[in-house]
Amino acid sequence: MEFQPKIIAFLCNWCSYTGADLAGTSRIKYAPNIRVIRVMCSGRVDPTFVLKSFTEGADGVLICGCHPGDCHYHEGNYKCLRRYHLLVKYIEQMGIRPERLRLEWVSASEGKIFAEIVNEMVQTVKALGPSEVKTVVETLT
Amino acid sequence: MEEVKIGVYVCWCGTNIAKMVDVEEVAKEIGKYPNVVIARDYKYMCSDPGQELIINDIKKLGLNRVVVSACSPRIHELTFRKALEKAGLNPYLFEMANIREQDSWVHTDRVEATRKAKDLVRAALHKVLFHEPLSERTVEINPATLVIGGGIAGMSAALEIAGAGKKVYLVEKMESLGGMMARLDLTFPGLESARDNLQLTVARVMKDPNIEVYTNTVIRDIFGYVGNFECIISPNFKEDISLQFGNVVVATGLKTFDPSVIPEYKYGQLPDIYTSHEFEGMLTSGRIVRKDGRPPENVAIIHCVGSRNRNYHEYCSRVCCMTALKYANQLRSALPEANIFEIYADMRAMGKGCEELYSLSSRRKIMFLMFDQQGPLPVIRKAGSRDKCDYLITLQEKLSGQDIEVPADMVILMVGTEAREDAKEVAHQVGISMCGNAFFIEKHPKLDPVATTTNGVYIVGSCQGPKDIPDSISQARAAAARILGTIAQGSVTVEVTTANVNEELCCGCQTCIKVCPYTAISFKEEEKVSFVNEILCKGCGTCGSACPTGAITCRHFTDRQLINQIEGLMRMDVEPELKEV
Amino acid sequence: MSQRVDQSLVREVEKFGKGSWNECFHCGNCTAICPLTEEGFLFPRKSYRAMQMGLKQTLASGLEPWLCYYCGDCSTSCPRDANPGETMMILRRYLTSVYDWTGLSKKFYTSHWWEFIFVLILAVIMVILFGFINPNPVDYTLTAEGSVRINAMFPIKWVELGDWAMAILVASLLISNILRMWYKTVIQDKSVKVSLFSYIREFYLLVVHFITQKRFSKCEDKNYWLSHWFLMTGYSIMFAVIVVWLPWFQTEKVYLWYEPQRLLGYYATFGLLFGLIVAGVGRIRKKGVKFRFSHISDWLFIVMLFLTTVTGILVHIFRINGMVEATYISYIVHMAVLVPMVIVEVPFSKWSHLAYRPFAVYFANLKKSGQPVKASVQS
Amino acid sequence: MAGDKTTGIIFYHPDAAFYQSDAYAAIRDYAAGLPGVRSVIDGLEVDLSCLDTLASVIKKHDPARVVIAGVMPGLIKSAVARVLSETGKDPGNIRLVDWSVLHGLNGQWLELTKAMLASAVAGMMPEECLIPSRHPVHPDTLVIGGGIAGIQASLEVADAGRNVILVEKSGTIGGHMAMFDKTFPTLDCAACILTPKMVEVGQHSMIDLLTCTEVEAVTGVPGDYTVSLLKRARRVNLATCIGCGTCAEKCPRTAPSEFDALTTHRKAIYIPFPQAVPNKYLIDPAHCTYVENGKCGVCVKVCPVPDCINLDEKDQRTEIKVGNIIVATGFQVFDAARVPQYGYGKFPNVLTSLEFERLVNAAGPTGGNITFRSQDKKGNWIFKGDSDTPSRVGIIHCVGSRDENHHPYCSKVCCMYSLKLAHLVKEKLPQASVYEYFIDMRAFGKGYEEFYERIKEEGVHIIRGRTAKVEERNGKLMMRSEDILNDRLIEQEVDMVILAVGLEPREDAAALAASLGISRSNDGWFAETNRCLEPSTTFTGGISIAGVCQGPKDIPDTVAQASAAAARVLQSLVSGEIAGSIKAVGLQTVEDQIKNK
Repeated sequence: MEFQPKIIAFLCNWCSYTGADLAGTSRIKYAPNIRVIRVMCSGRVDPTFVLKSFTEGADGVLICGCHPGDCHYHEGNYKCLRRYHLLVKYIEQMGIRPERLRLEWVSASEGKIFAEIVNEMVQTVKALGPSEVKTVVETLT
Repeated sequence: MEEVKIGVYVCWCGTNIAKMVDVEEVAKEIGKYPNVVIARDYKYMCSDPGQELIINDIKKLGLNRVVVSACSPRIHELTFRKALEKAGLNPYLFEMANIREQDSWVHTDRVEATRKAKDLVRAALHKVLFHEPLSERTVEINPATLVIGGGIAGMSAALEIAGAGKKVYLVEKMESLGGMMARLDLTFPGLESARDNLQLTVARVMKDPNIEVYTNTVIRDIFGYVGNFECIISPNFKEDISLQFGNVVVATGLKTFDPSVIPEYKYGQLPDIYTSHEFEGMLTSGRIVRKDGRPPENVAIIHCVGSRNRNYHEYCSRVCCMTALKYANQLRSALPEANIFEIYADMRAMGKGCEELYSLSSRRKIMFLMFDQQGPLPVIRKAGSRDKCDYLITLQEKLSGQDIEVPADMVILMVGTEAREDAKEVAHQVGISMCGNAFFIEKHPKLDPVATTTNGVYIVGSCQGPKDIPDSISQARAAAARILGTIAQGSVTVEVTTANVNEELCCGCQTCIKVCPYTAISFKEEEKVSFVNEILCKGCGTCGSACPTGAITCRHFTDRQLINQIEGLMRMDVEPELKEV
Repeated sequence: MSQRVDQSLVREVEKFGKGSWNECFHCGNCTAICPLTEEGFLFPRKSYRAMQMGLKQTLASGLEPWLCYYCGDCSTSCPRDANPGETMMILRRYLTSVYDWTGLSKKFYTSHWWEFIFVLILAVIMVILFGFINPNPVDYTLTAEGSVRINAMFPIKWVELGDWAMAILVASLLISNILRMWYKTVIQDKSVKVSLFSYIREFYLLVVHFITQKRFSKCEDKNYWLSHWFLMTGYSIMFAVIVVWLPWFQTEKVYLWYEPQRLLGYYATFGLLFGLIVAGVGRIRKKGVKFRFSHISDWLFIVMLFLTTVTGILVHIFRINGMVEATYISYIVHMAVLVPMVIVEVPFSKWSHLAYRPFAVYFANLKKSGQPVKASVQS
Repeated sequence: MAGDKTTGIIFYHPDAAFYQSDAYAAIRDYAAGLPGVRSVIDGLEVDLSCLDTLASVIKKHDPARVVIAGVMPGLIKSAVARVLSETGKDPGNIRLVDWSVLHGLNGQWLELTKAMLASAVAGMMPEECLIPSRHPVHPDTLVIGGGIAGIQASLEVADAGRNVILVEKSGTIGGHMAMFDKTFPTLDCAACILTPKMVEVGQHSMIDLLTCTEVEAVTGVPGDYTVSLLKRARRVNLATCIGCGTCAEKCPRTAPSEFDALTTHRKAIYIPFPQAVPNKYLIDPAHCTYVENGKCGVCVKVCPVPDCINLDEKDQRTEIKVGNIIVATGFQVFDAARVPQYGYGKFPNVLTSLEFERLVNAAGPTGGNITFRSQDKKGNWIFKGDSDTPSRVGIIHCVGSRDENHHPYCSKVCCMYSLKLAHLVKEKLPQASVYEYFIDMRAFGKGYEEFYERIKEEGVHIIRGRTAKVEERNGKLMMRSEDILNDRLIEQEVDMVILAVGLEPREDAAALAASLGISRSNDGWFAETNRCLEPSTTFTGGISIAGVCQGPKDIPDTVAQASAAAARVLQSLVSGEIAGSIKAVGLQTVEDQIKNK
């Protein structure tokens, strides 16, 4: 059977979650490997959430926020962007492929784009195979 | 310590969910988890009997947590919270799993969709374990209102509120009130005098003791929250004044499309090509003449300039068709012998009395020619000396299927409308969002067309999307109704999912203060800890993820809740730990 | 090559009848409801459109108005009361004038006075010819059967000569107009090339359509077809026997009822009367859309044809009953109505459709069978 | 001062016969006698010679102001403006008086027309002179009609803490919107967004919901109306009914279900639809055996609640006092059988759009399966879930709308809902072909044009050309249309035809208008006072109109208008004072107003 990755997505309530809902109301189909967690703002995505997701065995983590300048809370998405850059470096050092973590801007009207992003990411993660986290944990312990 | 008792409800939504997700199986599987006292599936959870089901279970089974797995929480979270409240349970001891918009509607494999639904419900189960009762707080409403924009929408909103004896601050960027309507000669479809109707409205605004008008004024900054806003304005660009108010009406309107970017129409290159707004000026002055002073013998009106075309704007500007019919009639009267050509795509004469005006225009010998607004567009060129006209417009006429040439001495371009350049700035000041076309987004496209996701901020008129005068006025009054309602109530409930600081854990690093976009966090010098002003806090949670010691809790989205939610998503075989409240 | 739109054409066509030129918003209902319209010859909407836009060339090269028999379904179901059926009628008048090189057709259609005066002059000429210049005195002697010796009063030779002269005049006018029609609609249409063989092969259709009018029978209401067919056949037979076979038809001898002359005469008279009464009563009552907007030229045709028929019947009755003076006068009146009618109506006015219609069907079939010369750009 | 400016008056009326009428004579005499009036021109025609005549009159009398009065006087305003500017006058001095807004105000028409003329001659807007008196206001508000407009208006007023009496003729609120499957262009399901609002109305402490109730008569003055209501017997006790449905299960009689657009059957004791508010049963007296002949009463026997069903309950009349009235009575759909060429009623698979909304609805008769109509045992044509599905569906726009034979006006929503229906067919039956025949595609609102483009991309065949007729040929339906843009004649064989029927004023609109004393436009919709500035007020004080009963509109516009009507109510309630009727302002008062200015 083909490898079916599990990807956790953190979506901000105002743009990206609404965008994902729009994909639904527009019946745009995408891969079922994504599991969404709603947060009020991408700025709420604590690095520990991302790391927790990986240690729990997620094969990928997607964070979506409003486009730069469109944040409902003015600049939460910029905060998120900074953390993202650090996180990418961090997980790489831990031995997790950086492609497994992705940050995207999805507005409330971009249901189609959201679906495309999910499909793309699922493809990428499928190509990478199951998460390296198990080996990482084994090496560490 | 009370035992946690969870009720799980999986909705069919008719066939919307049930078609792609085996809801019965989901309910069955989730029912196996400890603490889940009851797991049901039902056709329409949002319906009265559906809600009744929850209420009865809470009462009979003593549930103290509820998970509903149905549509997006953006649609029905409030509905179910209210149901909990009715059953005497705190409404925040509730979580929704979105298995419609983000599951059944977007997947095609029933097995995978069902698996996903189980994961999502399990995650909700894990999260709701840690939910805490939260209580809503109310804020006093300042009875004054700020209206941004002195066009017909802004003035109508102001008049409606002031008519109830409440204070209104009306701020207009330009020197005088009136906005777009001030440029119009007549209105459609009744061909009434726009000027008289506008002057009447302006006079009423100016006379109303409850309206304070600030023209030539820009808003420097707005802060505060519903019921208690404050802004800094600088009238005539002089000294700054501060105003306090409880609600904001945004009525900033729109601007017209610049046709010079369409090469086919040669606007700005040939002299007698006018935009619809320039033509209104001719109508007002009574002089419909070419640049050289001669009245035109052939006038062509081109529709959909910048609208309904992917190269410019995909949307329809809604008012141009009727305006063009109005022009055709005015031209017919002023120039009884002239040839009038109306070059249109679809005749959108859909308001009350509009189709009748279209039919009347036909009878008045106006030639209607149909073109494809998605291109190739008609091409305007200079006519030769033997052509007996100034310009020739070549186009493929769709109703006859022929390539034709239209003589013209004057061309009127029915320019579309677009969002103003400063829309983004306004959106930021008041904290509302914009759609792809830069129009402001309403709270709900159908049932709440004037409210926004920011409490106390309303959008009315064309800044929300192109619309005609009566529709703008309706919206303006709709916002007024909402505002009068809150003023009449005297208070409004505010955000409960705010952040708060555990002073024992706070190390006083002040990182949270730097990241807060609302300056809601301040530093208590004496205790050396941070403090959150919960009225200003909008609950974004940025401070929570920045706090190095975990001193900040973001209510309803706590670290513990979210981490548990992650675990719930991933640990499909592990049963949730038994927790105590 | 793009054509120039022209609002003046509407004003021009308006002179041929009161239409509602701009009501149409082009929903296409009329074309879709028409039982006669077909691929390649879509009408009435497209003809309406060409007229509205002032596309003279398109209009002149179109055969569509002739393919319409005016059942009126398009007008009754038109959502804008734009009367496409009546518009086709008016366009037929307009096209008649377009084909007519003398310009008289246009004069007759656009000015009643022109038509009346022309008819009157011809009538007076006929009265003078038969009543005053006629060298033969009134002959009171009756034939053996007791009927009036009509050929003695009006020498059949001269009358026949006159008939032939009139027929040749009228026919040459009509034929030259049909040739012009052919040139405008077939030759000038560069999109299709018609082979000589087609001309021969399709010719029988011309005859079939002339005789049967079978296209008309496709219209929803078959009664109109029937009465029109009677009218047409009656007219044609009468025309043939009094112009071509006059010496055979009009003799001193009164034929017995079963003899062909008598039978043909009676059939033609019946056909004419039946058709005329249906048309006349319909027009007076304005029953149905097709009769709602009768043009004065329609009335003139009906009245003159009716008078011709009635006077013809009178001549017949008076003659067989030996009423000499009555025969004499009624014959002159008959001629004074018949001749102007033929000269005005056949080449220039309403009657000409008897020729244009079958030719239009013929030409249309030619075009259909022809080789398309690279279809015009059409997305 | 009004009198020192000279005025010329031009009358304009599209019907030349009007100039011969007594009414015109009265208006003309009055106008000629107004202060400052120097010249009166009747019936200006727009042609060159008339413009010359006008120029000479203007040169001769040199009026400082020109008033154009009549029906749609704006039509000739540009001609007058041209003459004024060519004779060196200021075209800004033209005033328009359009008395067609007074259409339907039979008694007061002449007085108000004179008042409008007098104010225009004085250089004022009618609104500046027709100032209604102020009255104290009763705190309760009556909302007539429980569709989305009535619901929104009621909630708006009730949420402000004011008492609302919501009167609905049928057994439940929800109106037409509750019957729809999805709403354009976002395609969210109508029930999903409407039912919460319905529930809110049902539970609101400030809303007194009266279903099965009609307004019979209204008396009183603005701010203090006495309304007599006719409460039709529901025969089921609203307070005690638990909605268990045992009665309906056992009821022996069936009747076509109004909620399912008569495409299925319900019992004579029924709940209109599962999410009805109030969610209680009611008895349809037209189909109840007991009501007919006193025999039966099965429902009473099986009802588990004592005394809940009272089959002998009689209609009742009550009177209530209110200060404001919001009329939100909505519309009825055009009867498709009036267009015989489409064969509705003759061919079972020619449906109206409303029937199709029910058919495609997941909660509808077939559970959302698009199936053919089939005959039940009694021979009635109904929808059943297990019938065959169509593979080709045709949709015809503008049925009954934009048609001089029926309604000349455009129903505004049909284009968009037809596109939506096309999408729903595609969604449920991806293999099916959909053919949509339109005249002009009116996709006007926010996101509508984008929706249209999307439907085109989904592969729906969208054809410009009105279908002329639907015929049956070899057991299939055949639609005949001209494909205008492709120069073809189409005879399209389909399995199902959907008629996009237009909206029309309700049958009882005239009677209601009469009892409320409000006027109707000539197309039958309730009339507003000023087409430009006042979309929801009437000439009668304290009575507002909202939603489609004022003219066809979509849901967002209806909601906005309903809130707007509520704004006017709240304004009076908050300030404690209400404006009286404009139509009651006497001519004398207007003349005094002008003198005082």
